[in-house]
Amino acid sequence: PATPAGSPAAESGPVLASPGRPLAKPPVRKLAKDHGVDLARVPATGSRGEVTREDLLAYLDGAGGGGQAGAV
Amino acid sequence: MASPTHVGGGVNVDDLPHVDQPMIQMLTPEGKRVPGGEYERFAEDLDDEMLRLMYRDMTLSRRVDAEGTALQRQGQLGLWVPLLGQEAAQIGLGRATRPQDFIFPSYREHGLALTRGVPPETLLGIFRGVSHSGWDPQAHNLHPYAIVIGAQTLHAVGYAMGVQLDGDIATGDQDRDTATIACFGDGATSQGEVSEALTFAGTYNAPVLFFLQNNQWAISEPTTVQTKAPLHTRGVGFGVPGVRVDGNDVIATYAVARAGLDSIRAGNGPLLLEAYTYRMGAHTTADDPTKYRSDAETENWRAKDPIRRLRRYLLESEMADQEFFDGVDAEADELAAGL
Amino acid sequence: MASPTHVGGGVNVDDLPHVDQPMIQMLTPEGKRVPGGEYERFAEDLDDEMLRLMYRDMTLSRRVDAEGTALQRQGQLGLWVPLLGQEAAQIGLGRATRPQDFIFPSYREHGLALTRGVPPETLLGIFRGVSHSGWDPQAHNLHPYAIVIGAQTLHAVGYAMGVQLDGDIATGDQDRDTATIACFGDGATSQGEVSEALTFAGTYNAPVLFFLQNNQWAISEPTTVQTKAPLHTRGVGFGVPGVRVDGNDVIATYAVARAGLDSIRAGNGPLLLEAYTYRMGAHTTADDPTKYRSDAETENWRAKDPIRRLRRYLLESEMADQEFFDGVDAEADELAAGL
Amino acid sequence: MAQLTMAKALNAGLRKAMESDPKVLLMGEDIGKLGGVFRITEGLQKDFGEQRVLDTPLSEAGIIGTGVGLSARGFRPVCEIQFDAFVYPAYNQIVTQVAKLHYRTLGHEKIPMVIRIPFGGGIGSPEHHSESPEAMFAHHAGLRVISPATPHDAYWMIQEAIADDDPVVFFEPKRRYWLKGEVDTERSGKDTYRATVLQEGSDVTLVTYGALVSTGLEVVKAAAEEGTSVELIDVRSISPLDVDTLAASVEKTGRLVVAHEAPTFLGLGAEIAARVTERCFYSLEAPVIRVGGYHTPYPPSRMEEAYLPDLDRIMDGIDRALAH
Amino acid sequence: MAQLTMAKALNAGLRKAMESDPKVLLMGEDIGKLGGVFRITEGLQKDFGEQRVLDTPLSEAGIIGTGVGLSARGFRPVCEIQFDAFVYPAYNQIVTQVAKLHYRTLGHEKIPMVIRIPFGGGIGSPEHHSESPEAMFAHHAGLRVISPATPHDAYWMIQEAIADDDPVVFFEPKRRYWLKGEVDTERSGKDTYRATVLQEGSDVTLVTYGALVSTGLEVVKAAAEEGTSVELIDVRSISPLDVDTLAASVEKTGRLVVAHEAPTFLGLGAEIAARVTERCFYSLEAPVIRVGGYHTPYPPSRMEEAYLPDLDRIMDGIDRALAH
Ligand SMILES: Cc1ncc(C[n+]2csc(CCOP(=O)(O)OP(=O)(O)O)c2C)c(N)n1
Ligand SMILES: Cc1ncc(C[n+]2csc(CCOP(=O)(O)OP(=O)(O)O)c2C)c(N)n1
Ligand SMILES: [Mg+2]
Ligand SMILES: [Mg+2]
Ligand SMILES: [Mg+2]
Repeated sequence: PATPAGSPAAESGPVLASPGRPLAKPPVRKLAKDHGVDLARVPATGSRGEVTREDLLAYLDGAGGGGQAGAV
Repeated sequence: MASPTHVGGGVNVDDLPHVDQPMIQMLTPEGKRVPGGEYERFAEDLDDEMLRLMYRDMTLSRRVDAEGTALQRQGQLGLWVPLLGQEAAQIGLGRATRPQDFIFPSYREHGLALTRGVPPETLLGIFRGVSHSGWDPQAHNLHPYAIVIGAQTLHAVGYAMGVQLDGDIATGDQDRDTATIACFGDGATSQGEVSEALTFAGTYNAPVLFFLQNNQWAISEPTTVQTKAPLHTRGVGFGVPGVRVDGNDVIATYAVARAGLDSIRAGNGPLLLEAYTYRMGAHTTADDPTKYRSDAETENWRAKDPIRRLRRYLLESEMADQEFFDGVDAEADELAAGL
Repeated sequence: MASPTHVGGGVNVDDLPHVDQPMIQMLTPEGKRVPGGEYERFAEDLDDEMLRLMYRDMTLSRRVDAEGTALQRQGQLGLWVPLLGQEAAQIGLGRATRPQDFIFPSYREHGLALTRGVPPETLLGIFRGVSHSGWDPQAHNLHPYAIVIGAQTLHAVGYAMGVQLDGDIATGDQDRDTATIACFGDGATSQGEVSEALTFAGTYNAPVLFFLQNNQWAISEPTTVQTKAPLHTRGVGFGVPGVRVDGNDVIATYAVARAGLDSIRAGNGPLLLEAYTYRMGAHTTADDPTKYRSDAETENWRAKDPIRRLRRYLLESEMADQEFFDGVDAEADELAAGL
Repeated sequence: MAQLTMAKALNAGLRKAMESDPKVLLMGEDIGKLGGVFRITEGLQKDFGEQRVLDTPLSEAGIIGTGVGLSARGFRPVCEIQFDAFVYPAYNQIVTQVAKLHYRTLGHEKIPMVIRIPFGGGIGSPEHHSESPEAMFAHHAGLRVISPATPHDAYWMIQEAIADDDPVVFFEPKRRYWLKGEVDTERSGKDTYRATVLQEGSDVTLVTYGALVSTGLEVVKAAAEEGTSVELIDVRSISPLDVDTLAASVEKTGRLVVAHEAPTFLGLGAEIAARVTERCFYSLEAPVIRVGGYHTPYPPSRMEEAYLPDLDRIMDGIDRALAH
Repeated sequence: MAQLTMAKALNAGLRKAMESDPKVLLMGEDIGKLGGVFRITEGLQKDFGEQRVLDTPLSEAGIIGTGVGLSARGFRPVCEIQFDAFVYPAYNQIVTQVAKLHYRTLGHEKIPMVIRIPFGGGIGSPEHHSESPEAMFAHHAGLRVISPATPHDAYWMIQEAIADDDPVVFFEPKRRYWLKGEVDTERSGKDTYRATVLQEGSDVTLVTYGALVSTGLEVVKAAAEEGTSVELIDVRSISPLDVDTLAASVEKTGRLVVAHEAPTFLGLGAEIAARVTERCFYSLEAPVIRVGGYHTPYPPSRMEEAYLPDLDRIMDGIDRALAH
């Protein structure tokens, strides 16, 4: 399900990667968690409809510019 | 058998009146017909034709067996389990059964399977590795071969309990009254499940024949490793009486089995029949008996060959001629060629 | 016992010469001392003191047992397994053993445990639910209680095989030659493992006493559900001779056990001793025997009470007086009070 | 509709099965006059006779092994094993014969046997009376392994097990024998070999079976009080395992806790964890958490409370799942 | 250093153990004159006598049960079960007695027994001769369950098993009996109860044991040709399970494939998958993939190639792991 890429900055109007909960493999979930990112807001391009590591990194790139957005 | 001597008037296998009686024999190794006492009348059906049939059965069994070994050597079978030497025990029993009787075999019962109409190629399938068993048990009244030693004896007792519950004993109807047969070996007698089968048979007075082929060996172990008491006494303490027959004598085996089966079908309860015989070949084609037994022993038993003695008897009593024997051999060759 | 009638001269339990002999008895239910034949000399050690000791043992066992039941009723134990009625069988055997003998009990052997110096509170721990067993088996030459029916009989045979390998039989040294005892019940005889124990005992001629307390019941099942043959004949077909003793007669049990143990230690091989007794109480405190047996039966056996008959004998033969009995009762009360 | 204990529901189910098929036999130790040590077969010998309710010799291998022969003769034996650990003497017959004869005979011979086993702890019994050996049977193909958790399921599942032409190992959660519940004797409403969602929830899925289903219901309540929404599933069928129902739930909640009394090491929880993780890898917010028996022998009964998973330990499992 | 087959290595290990401790006894069917159907005990009865190498009656329960008694008497019995599926008649003794006596007696009684079981398929045998029942033992606390995969390990692990005061179920991968390899008879260099990394790699971890270790080595090569770096681990000890070694590898590679001949359903792979997933959840790039026997009875031997995991099926498992 291709979804229009939402700007990570746009706090409102989350776009779900799938109708249910966002899909992602555990390390990507971890990465999102570590960066304080709600996976539901990350556009998913994975073949299973999941948020891939690349999706998340792209989202983080967009979000933080310098990538320090979620640094804990 | 020298038995342990304990003080007092207890029960001891040596005190059993019949324990040391020689086994029942009606055809000597030399092919001489000797009277079978109380069992004689159970050999009445054994007219010329029947004896020739049993000769044929034994010969075909042996031929199929030889072919099994040959096919294994050629790599066509993964393994073969020879019945060599046990033809009389199996054909004697098989021909004493009635069609409605149900047999629970072990894994060496090729002769019995033949009497139950299982095609040899079906049997071979097991050893070819294409099936674990190949026939419909109900169609042949023959359960699948059982490899886990002794397990089938309980199945037989259960089946016999079912026969009893169905009322299919002691009706006097020859085509209805049913006996069940549990086949097992001397080695198997050590498995707890075999004793449990004796227990259930005793308790429920189940119409079952425990058919023990004592071929003297369990792979490399002689019967003395399994027991110090003669095996026909095994059931005594369970309330299952026992009889020992010369299992290389097809006439005696037939007669004693017939007597037992008739009695079982009449509702007289279980019986253990020890067919005293010899595994003339290897345990299986994977086995090397020279590792554990002497040539002298094997030679000694070869003199008791079950087929040769019947052949002699048939010849000498003129119940069969060379033409007959040639015919049987031809049939055997043909059977083997098709395998 | 009416046995099945099959044709021919086979072996049958009824043909055993001693099978229907009454069990060995040396003290009647009325407390009368009767001669024990060949076993008489094995009662020689039973002087006044020894008989009083056995009376005491039986009384303490019964008192501990009653306390077990009471404590269970009070909720202090999860369960109790009463030995009520089997005191003579256990004390007779226990006192016939030598210290080096090793016993493999079942779960009802509180009397035997007493003779082996296991403190009753340790026993109670099992039923309190604080341990599965509480003692060092080597310290008491008593294995833990065994709950899986029959399993311990194989352990006993293995231990006996070890004794034999160690050369601790037939040396003539009273403090060295060792017998092993396998305790089990009438119900247990149906377990395959018990038959396997008989098999191994026979094959290795193991110095083991199979001590079968036939208390007539396995929970709700009478012995007739387990076997049609008398249980002292169970070992016959395994080469293990059998003897039946009045298990409510502590003198006979002692003498016959003593004879058997001496003989086993001397290297004469295994023996099965059936102590014919009665489970006077429930199977366990969770059981309700009124569901499956008659008061008449229980009453009948109450007349054969093992303790009462010894008490009568001690009184009438003036081997003990009221003071002695009072003393024993006081000791029993004290013991129970500490539980 | 009737209010019955699980024990009475089983008894009624057995009675029903015996009434509807004369080939159904009961076999076991003390099941006749005594009606079984748990009275599950109470009254059945009286009503159906000694030919249909057999007190057998004390031999589990014998019960199962003769049951195989009775099956070959066309009967449908329902074999009672008195307590869980006493099934082991029959293990050989069950796994090498009962499980395999249908396959061995190329489908010719069916073994429509039911093996009833009261299982699990919590009733203060001595050693060997409190075990949970279900995984030891489920590992073998050819056996169906099921366990009812409620009187209603007990009533219906025992009948379906008996009607099944394949062998069924039927585990009865013995400490729930006295649990009362509604039994609809008109209709089951359920498929014996499928899991049921007993309580819908959104935060975490709790999967269990047998005695712990009751505990699971308490967990649902306690968790709700703490603001956690638990979806409770009773697997009912251990083999075959209804992975679809479990996976659907986990895809929704993202978290799974599996609880059983059997040791976790190679217990059913391991299989569920492996399977669900494979199916729902991208949905899992947390690894599957297993709450079960320890890798020790079952302890003496005074210690069983510390051994058995209970409300606290399952709540803790849920917390561990939620901590991710 | 010597080049030995696994069969000869086991024989040498047994001989060594018997030489160093007179209490070590061998027991089993046909192990004396014949030297066992696989000749593992060849020559030992001749050299140590019938009192130390016992041909027993044909009763597995008897072998193990008398072994318990011999243990109580101070012996160290090494019991041979002729083929895998023939262990079931002894299952009761093993799980209710051998496994539990140490605990039952509060540590007073030790059962230093070794139960040798040739296991697994691939040699064209009839029914019951090709099974992999290891999970059925590992589920029970109180038993150590181990399996050597090389002649070197066979030589040392059998000796360590015999020296161990706890009971050990020793699974011998029968189709590797004729596998030759270097045996360093001077030093083992390994701890029996730990897994070994046989090949380091970076893309995916492959865990296996027994006969499939050899296959695993082929997989490593074949995968390398395809550009995949496989880390191969032989667990060696099934219980206890050396999770640390597995977890360390998976934390590095992010992917795990477990292969064994036993059915995957409730096989060791399930436990490894559950445990490693719990430990390495955030390191896993893919769910743990299990490659194992199907949930069917072991087939007739002509079909066993289709049943047994082989290079292709394991490679496929690796592909499935890498596809995530
Ligand atoms: C339970 C079990 N244990 C071991 C074996 C391996 N085994 C196959 S045949 C055999 C010997 C059987 O001897 P016996 O009962 O005398 O029968 P025979 O082979 O002589 O016909 C053994 C040990 C087995 N099949 N099953
Ligand atoms: C293998 C096994 N099956 C069933 C039971 C349950 N059980 C405990 S005692 C008992 C009856 C035993 O009877 P018996 O051997 O006569 O001993 P008794 O209780 O009379 O002393 C049964 C069936 C058990 N403990 N173990
Ligand atoms: Mg034999
Ligand atoms: Mg058994
Ligand atoms: Mg009893």
